[in-house]
Formats: sequence, C-alpha cells, structure tokens
Amino acid sequence: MPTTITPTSTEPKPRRHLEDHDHGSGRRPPTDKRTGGGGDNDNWNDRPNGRRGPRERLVRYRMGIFFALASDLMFFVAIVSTFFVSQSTGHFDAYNNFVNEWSPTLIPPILWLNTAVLILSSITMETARRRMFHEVDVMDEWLGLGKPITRAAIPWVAATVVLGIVFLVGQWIAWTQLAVQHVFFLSNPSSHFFYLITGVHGIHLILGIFSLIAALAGLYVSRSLETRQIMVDCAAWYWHSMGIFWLFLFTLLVFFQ
Amino acid sequence: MIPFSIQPGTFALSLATWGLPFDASVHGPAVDRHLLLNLWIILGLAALAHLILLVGLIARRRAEATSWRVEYLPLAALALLFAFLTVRAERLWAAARYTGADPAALQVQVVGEQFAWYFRYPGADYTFGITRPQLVDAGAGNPLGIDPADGHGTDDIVTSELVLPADRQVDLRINSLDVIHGFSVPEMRLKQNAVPGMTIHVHFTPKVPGTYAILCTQVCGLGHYRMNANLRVLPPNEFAAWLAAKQKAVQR
Amino acid sequence: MKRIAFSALLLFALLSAVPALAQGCTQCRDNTAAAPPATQRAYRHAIILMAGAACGLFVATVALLKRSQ
Amino acid sequence: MISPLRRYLFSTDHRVIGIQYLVLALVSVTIGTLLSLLMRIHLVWPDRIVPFHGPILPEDYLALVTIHGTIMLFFVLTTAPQSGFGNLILPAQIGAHRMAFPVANAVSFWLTAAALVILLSSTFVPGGSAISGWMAYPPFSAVASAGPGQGAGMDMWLGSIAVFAIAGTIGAINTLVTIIKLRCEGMTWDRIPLTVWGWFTAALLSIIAFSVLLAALLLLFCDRHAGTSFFIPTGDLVSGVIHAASHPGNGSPLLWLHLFWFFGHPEVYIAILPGLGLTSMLLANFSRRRVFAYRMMIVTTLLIGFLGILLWGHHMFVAGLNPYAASAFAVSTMAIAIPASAKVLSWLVTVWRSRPRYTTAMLFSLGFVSLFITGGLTGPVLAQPILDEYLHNTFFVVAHFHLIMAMAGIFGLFAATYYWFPLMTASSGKSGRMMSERLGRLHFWATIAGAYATFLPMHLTGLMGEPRHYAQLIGVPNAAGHLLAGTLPLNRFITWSAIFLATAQLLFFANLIHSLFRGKPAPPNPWQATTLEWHPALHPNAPAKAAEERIVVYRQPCEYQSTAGEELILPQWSTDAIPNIKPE
Repeated sequence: MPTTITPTSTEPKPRRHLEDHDHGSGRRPPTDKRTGGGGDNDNWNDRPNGRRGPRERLVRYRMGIFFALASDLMFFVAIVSTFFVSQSTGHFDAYNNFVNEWSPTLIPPILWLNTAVLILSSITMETARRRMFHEVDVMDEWLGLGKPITRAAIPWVAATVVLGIVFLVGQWIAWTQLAVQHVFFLSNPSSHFFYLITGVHGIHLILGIFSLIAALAGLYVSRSLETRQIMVDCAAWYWHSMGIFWLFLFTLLVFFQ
Repeated sequence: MIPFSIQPGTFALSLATWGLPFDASVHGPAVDRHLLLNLWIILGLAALAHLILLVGLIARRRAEATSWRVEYLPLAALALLFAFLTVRAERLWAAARYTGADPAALQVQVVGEQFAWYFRYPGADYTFGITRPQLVDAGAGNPLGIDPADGHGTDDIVTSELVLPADRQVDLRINSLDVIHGFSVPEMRLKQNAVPGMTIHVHFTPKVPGTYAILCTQVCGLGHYRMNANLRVLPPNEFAAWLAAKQKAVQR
Repeated sequence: MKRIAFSALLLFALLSAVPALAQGCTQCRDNTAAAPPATQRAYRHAIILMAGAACGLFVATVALLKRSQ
Repeated sequence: MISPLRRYLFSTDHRVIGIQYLVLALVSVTIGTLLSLLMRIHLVWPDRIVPFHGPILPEDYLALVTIHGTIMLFFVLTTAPQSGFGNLILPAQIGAHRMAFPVANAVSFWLTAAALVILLSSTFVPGGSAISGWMAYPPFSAVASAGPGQGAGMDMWLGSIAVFAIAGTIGAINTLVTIIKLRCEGMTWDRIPLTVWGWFTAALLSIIAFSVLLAALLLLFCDRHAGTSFFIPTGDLVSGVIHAASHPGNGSPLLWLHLFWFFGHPEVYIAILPGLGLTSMLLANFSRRRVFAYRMMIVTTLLIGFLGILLWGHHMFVAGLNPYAASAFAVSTMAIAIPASAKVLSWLVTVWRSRPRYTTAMLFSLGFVSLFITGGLTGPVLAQPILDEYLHNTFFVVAHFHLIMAMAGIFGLFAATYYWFPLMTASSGKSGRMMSERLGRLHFWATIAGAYATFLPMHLTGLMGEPRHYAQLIGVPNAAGHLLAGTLPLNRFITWSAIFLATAQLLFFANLIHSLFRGKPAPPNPWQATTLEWHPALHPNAPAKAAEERIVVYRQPCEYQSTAGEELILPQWSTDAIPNIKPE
C-alpha cells in the first residue's frame, strides 16, 4: 500500500539578525526584486513592513501620489459638470422668452501649440523617469561608480521644466490675445469657464514645476539613490496626469462649447 | 420642580396623532395615513429590536449562532417592508407631483422675499402681468415689480395673505426674488422651496375653511423666524365677494 | 455568491434610476419651460459624470486593496 | 534627545498626532456643546441676557447654529474618529509600526488646527460669523448683502472649510496608503478588523467628496468676489441690489445644492463608519463571540460607502428637484437601509445569549446600537418624498440626524476612549492607565438618558411642524405664532434635558482627568482583546527594538474558544490559544 512519508524539516529555520536589516539602500542591489529565499539567511519577508527592500518606499509614495491625483480628478470632474450645466441653463426675460447668454469663447490657436509643447514635455519627463531606473546605471551607482543616474536624468528633467514654463507662457499669451479681443473673465459664462479651467490647470502646472525643480535639487543633493528615484518618479506621474487632464479639458473647450 | 407644564389633556390628544397639526387639505388624509403607518411601523421595529437586545443580554449564555438564516430571513423581511413603503409613498408622490394642476385651477403666484410672502392673483383677465426686478419697490406699493406698461398687470391683485376658496384646486407658481425660501403650509401638508430664477408649480385643494399658518422653512436670513403669513380658506361665495372687493380696489 | 447577487440587485436598482435623474420641474407646461430639455439633459449628464467618476474611483481602490494582499 | 517642542508639538509620530487630533476634537466638542446650550436656552427663554454679550439677536442665533453645525460635523465627528483614533490605533491594528507618510500626517493636523482657528475667529470680524447654516445655500451665501455675517464672516467660513478639505484629503491619502501597503503578513482581506474597514471606507469617501467640496467652494468664492454667477440667477434682487448688471450669465442655486450634497452626504458617512466598525468589534470582544457574518459586515461597510455616493438627492426633494429624480433618489436612499439593517442584525445576533462583560466600553457600544436603531429607523421615513414634503427642515430631521450621527457618533467615540485609554496613556517603558469603570458606568447611564430625553421629543415638535433655524418660538406674528407656541412645553423639556445631558459630560471630564493621573495601571491586554493593537511589540510601551519584530497574523479577529468551562482567546497574532484570565 502506498504510504506518504512527509520528511520533518531537519534544518532549523534561519535566525533573523536584528542588525542586518536593509533600509532600502543597503547591501541589496536596488534593482533586486527578489524578496527572500535562496537560503541566503536574508529573507526579506522576515522584516517588519517598511523594511523590505529598495522598491517598497517607492511603491508607497507612488500610490500616495496616485490617490492625490484621484481626488484631484474629482475636483476637475466637478468643474466640468458645472461647465455642462451652466452651458445649457438660461433664464426667462420679462417677455417670457428663453435667454441663454452662453456664447462660445473662441479658442486662441496658440493653445494647439501649447498642447503640443505639453505633450512633448511629458515625453521628456518620461525619458527622465526611465533613466532613473536604468538598470546598468543603477548598478554602476550602487557599485560606487559616481552618479551616472543623476547625470543621465538631469538634462531631461531640466528640459521638462523649460517646456513647462514655455507652456505657461503660451497660456498667458492666449489670455492676452483673448483680452485684446475684449473677452475677459467676466464677459460671458463660457469665458468664466475658459479662464477658470486654464487658470486652475495653470496653478497645478506651477506646482508641478516646483516639484520638478525640487527633484532637480534632489538629484544634485540627495545621496540616497532611492530618494532621488522617488522624487523624479512622483514628479513624473504628477506631470503626466496634468498633461492628460489638460488633453481632456482642452477637448472640452474646443469641441464641447 | 417640574421643568415644564403641560395640560395633560392636550398632551394626550397630541400624542394620539403624534402631534400632527389639523389637516385641512384634500390630499392630506392619505399622506397622514401613510405617515402614521410609517411611524407605528418604526416604533414597532424599534421596540422589537430593543426587546431582542434586552432578552439576548439577559438570557443564559449559549453557543453562538452559526446559521446564516438568522441574518438573511429578517433582512429579506425588512427589504420587503421597505419596498412596500417605498411603493406606497411613490404612488402618493406621483399623485401629488407628477401631474400638473387641472386647467380650471385657481392661479396664484407666491413670491418670497426677505422676509415676507406676497401673493398675486391674475385678476379679471386671468393673466399675470410682466414683472421686472428693476421696478420692485415695496414702499411704492409695487413689491413684485409689476410693469405698469403691461395691460395684463394693471388688474393683478397683490396681497400679503393667501386667501383661497374651499374645495377648489389651486395652482401655486412659487418663486423668490432674492434667496431660497421654503414655502410651507403644515395644515395643508404642503412644502416647496421658493428658488430664485425658477418657477415651481405645486397644486393642492384646501378643504376646511379657517386660518392657517404659512411658514418659511429654508433659512433665509435674520428674519427667517418671522417670515410667515396667513392662509385664509373661505367658503366659495365669501371668496368670490373678497375677490370682487379686491378687484374694485385695484380698478380704482 | 449571494452577496454578489445582492449587491448586483442594488446596483441595478440604482442604475435603473439613473435615467430619471433629470433636473428642473417637469410638472407642467410652465415648468418644462422653466427647465428646458437641454438643461435637464445637461444636469443628467453632469450627475451621471460625477456619480460615475466617484463610483469608478471607489471600485478601483477596493480592487487595489483586494489585489495587494 | 529631541526638544519637547519637536516631540509634543511638531511631532511626526502618529500616536502624538492622534492625541493632538483628539485634544482638538475635545476642545471643539466643548465649544459646540456650549453653543447648542445657548441656542436651546434662547429658544425657550428669549429674553435671557447672555453675560458679556447682551441679548441674543436673531443673527446671533443663526451664527450659533452655523458654527455649532460646522464645528460638530467637521472638527468633532470627522476629526476624532477618522484622524484621531485613526492615527492612534489604525497602524497597530494592521500590524504596522508607523503611518505611511508621517510628515504629511503632521501637515494635515496643523492645517486642521488652522481651519478651526479661522472658523472661530470669524466671530470677531465685523458682522460676525456666517449665518447661512453649514449647507450655505446660495444666493444667501453668495451675496454679501444678504445678511450680517455673510460678508467677512462667510469668507472666513469658506476659507476654513477649504483648508479643512485639503487637510482631510491629505489625511485620507495617508490612511489609504497605510491600509493598503503597510499591512503585516497574513493580514488578508477578511482578517482586517472591521474598524480598519470603517476607516478605509471613510478615507475613500473623503478623497472623493472633499475635492468636490473644494471645487464648489472655489466657484462660490468666484461668485462672491470675481463677479461670476455660477449660483446666482439673472436679475436676482437682494436687499435692493440687482445682480444682473454685475453678474453676467445665469447661474442656478440648485447647482450648489447638487455639488454640496454630493459632498455632504458622504461626509455624514465619514462621520459614522468608524463607529460602526468599532461597535462590531467591541460587541464581539466583550461577549466573547465571533462577529456574526464577518464577511457580510465587510461587504455592508463597503456598500454603505458606495451607496453613500449615490443618494445626495434626498436632501433636495422639496428644493426644486425634478419629481422623477426625487423618486429615483428615494429608491437609492431606501436601498441603503438594507446594509444598515444587516449591520444591526449582526450586532443583535452577536450579543444574543452571550452574557457579555458590561465594561463601560461595552455599555457605550450597546448604547450605540440602541441609538443607531432609533435614529436610523426615521431615515426610511424621511427617504419617502411625500413624507419628506411635510417633514423636510422640521425638527423631525434634526432629531433624526442628531440621534444617528451626533449621538451614535459620540457614543462610538466614548466607547473608543474607554476601550483604548490604556493605549492612549501608555508611552515607551511605562504602561498605561485604565479609566475608572464606576464613574464610566455613571457617565453612560446619565448620557444615554439625557440623549433620549433630548432628542426623542424633537420628533414630536417636528411632527407638530416646528421648523429648523427659527431664532424664536415666542412672539411670532400670525397663525404661525400659534402653531409654534404649541411646541413650547416640549421645547422647555428638551432644553432642560439638553442642560442635563451637557452637565453629565462633566463626569467624563472628571474621569478623564482623574484616570490620567490616578487611574489604576493597565495590564498589557486589559480586555483580552484579539486585535493587533494589543500585540506586545505594537503596544506603545514596547521597547524601541520591537520595531524590528516581525508581526504575522494567523486568523480573523475575535476568535474565542470555550471548551470545558474554561475560556481561551485566540489573538490574531498567536498560533495557539491563550487562557483567558477572568478579571476580578
């Protein structure tokens, strides 16, 4: 008759050493995605949460920025739904005929250029982000061969900053062009929304530029590779979603007035 | 000391109908029946739940319940109960609000402003005159800004108390000059916010002649508490006399 | 499974309600005038947009929690 | 050695921040209660003179209402459960040693404090605080000339709420990431304690709702100062000024109602959800039972949150909402009664024939159940448009949300305080203190008696037709005066009960102060609880190197065995059962 023999575990479970914990920038190469095992007495699951290797902090911050962007999305959704409503609400004048004062704001053509610039900046930012995780450079840096990551990423981040500023200037020009046509914030419900949307989005971009500059500074200053990766990564995701928000808002302003 | 003094008689009386005020409208009794049904049901449910809680706390310890039936059967029962109440309420709601007033209904405009109610009757030509906010001047006796240039407006009757004939449907067009007010007549089981920029129609039929309270139920400023008026429901003939008198006054 | 069906039922009840979420008083002639169909449609779109976005976020986050265990 | 300022004031330690939040909430709740007492006293004795103030004018009364509502809802019922106990207990309950973003945590607290300061200081600006209630309906809130307090006071109200919304969003992000990312090993979907589920759902609702509120506030601010008219209709005539010339376009006040209640209704669930979870856990713990239908409780928590997004319209039945929409919202509102009743059923079954230990925390949880039932059952009544047409904005509504949100929420907070006081007072190296049970019981019975005596009669005055926000019931002209005078006897009774209820809270303060210094030292796990916040390594008085200890969870919370008379408790973290030391 068949019998199943379950071998009792002969070797004792490897003891944890309190001193060998890894704060993310430790002995473990930052590109390493293994968590433990391998009999190397270094099972990362034996660590308390928050101490489990290079990418954990990164993932946490990434998720944080995503939730922030989600709630920001609701902010824009609220404004857009107000846009739809006030677009079609009217009132009755004394003679009981329906008046809707909404007259579409003409979109200054420069906005198309700005949009292209923003898309371009997103591309440069993505390149910078990718550079931060470029495995060979990461290994070089981890082995102590200078800061190739920083060197590789800085120009791209800087380019993004420049493009972002160009975009903002472009938006400002668009505003002045409208002002020349005597379309002001107060002129009309649709102009309310044009200035409101572009303005709010512009403020978001200014914040984005600040975070990019912070990331640049971090690239110079910070010694921890992981910190630099986090800064650039979060700034990048924020920047991308601002670009996507702009694409939606721009389509709204162009086609849905 | 007794912190409050209540005549026991009136208190018991008001408890019997849960303190609901007198009901003077045609659609009211149905609403009251449904409301009282609801109140008795939730009173029963609350009592039952507390009874179960107490018994469960007092009784001797026993092994914990594992069958999910204890969860799902009562839940299903409650769901059915709520569905029943919803359907019943929706039918009343539909009867009250889905359809417009019948064309023969008496047309009255209700206008709320800080902090008074004004009521406008279309007058002999059965047509409301044009109003302009620029012309509003309560001091000059034109609180609604009726345009004198418009012929329809000249015979409009504006009063500060709502006078209605009994047993005739009335179609109120409610709006507001300044901020959101709440037009509420408890004895008619009637409530509708007066929203500036919107004309909202509600229709009902007063039944019992008498004088009833009209309240503002949406906070509208420091005079919110005293923004009220009287609703006088008259027998049809007295109402006709009142209207005729008012019209004569306006013509002059 | 029952729970899924149960919540699905509720969802159905809600979604079947959504088309009715128009704005403005459609009680009678004047009120349809007071809130013309365009306005009602706009309000409907706005309400659906907001509710939809919110529900999407909600479900996505719960899924995220479910996945990361 | 860090400076005490750094340690206690600008600390980034989640426990310290939690305590800071709770202190802020305690201050706020004291102020809010005193304001409500002023209102009650003014209602029945309008000619009383308030010391240092003089008679209460109608605008003062409305300012009292507004500040009372805003403080209680935002700075007590949102702050204390979600941010206070959320910081104190949440990380430990999921086996984490810290929150995900400590600095953001501190920033969030200081923003909240700033918001409170802004709100309170609005009393001293010319015109006083805003008088348009916490829902701030335009055009009343959009036009500065609509009343005293609608100028600078209203602006400060807007600013305060905007800052609070930002702070709440930051805190919610922190909570969500902590729950999703920092759970310890084995803390799977259905092993997460229901309190954590409550915090999770509430945080989720916060990131959805607060940003919408922020957008609405921005638009309202534009209406007030930039001359737009998103919420102001054309030709709106407020106190003699026509807002057509200065405000082009035609806004709709209903737009604000939609945006506000889209935020406002989730907000009240944010206030109550943690309490729901805590009640389930405490009932199970003290009656030595599993939580009945645990997964069902998880689903209902999420379902309440989810439906909470979809039923804001029931605040607008008589506000000019399309009657068909009213019907739809009535259905979705009725639908939420079902998960709520599922929770109540689970509580009843959990304690059924369990002979629980009547600690103060348990008493307050039972009180929560009672209040949740009583206050909740009036919800379906108000959810029916035809009945809401009569009850809308009467004291019936006031009674409803005070019972289910204010009182139940406060009872949840009391239960949490009595239950977690040992953890709140413990610090590294020294064990915590228990609160006095005798005083606690006294406090409970006084409080529940006062709560019911105060808020049950309000249903009746509401049915009699007494509207909200009325600065006077005496001396009102016309037939309305007669109607309102009829409610006076009951209102006197309510006022006396409210005074009693407020006075009873002195017992709590006495207990707090006494136990803080003289409370008897707490054993490591005083309630024989099974959840992780009592894990020796996660306990506040654990040594520093305990932060290296690995936490593993093996089972659902609230598992007990009673074999052959002797009771065993199975903590989530232990592989084998521990005999339950019966407290003397």
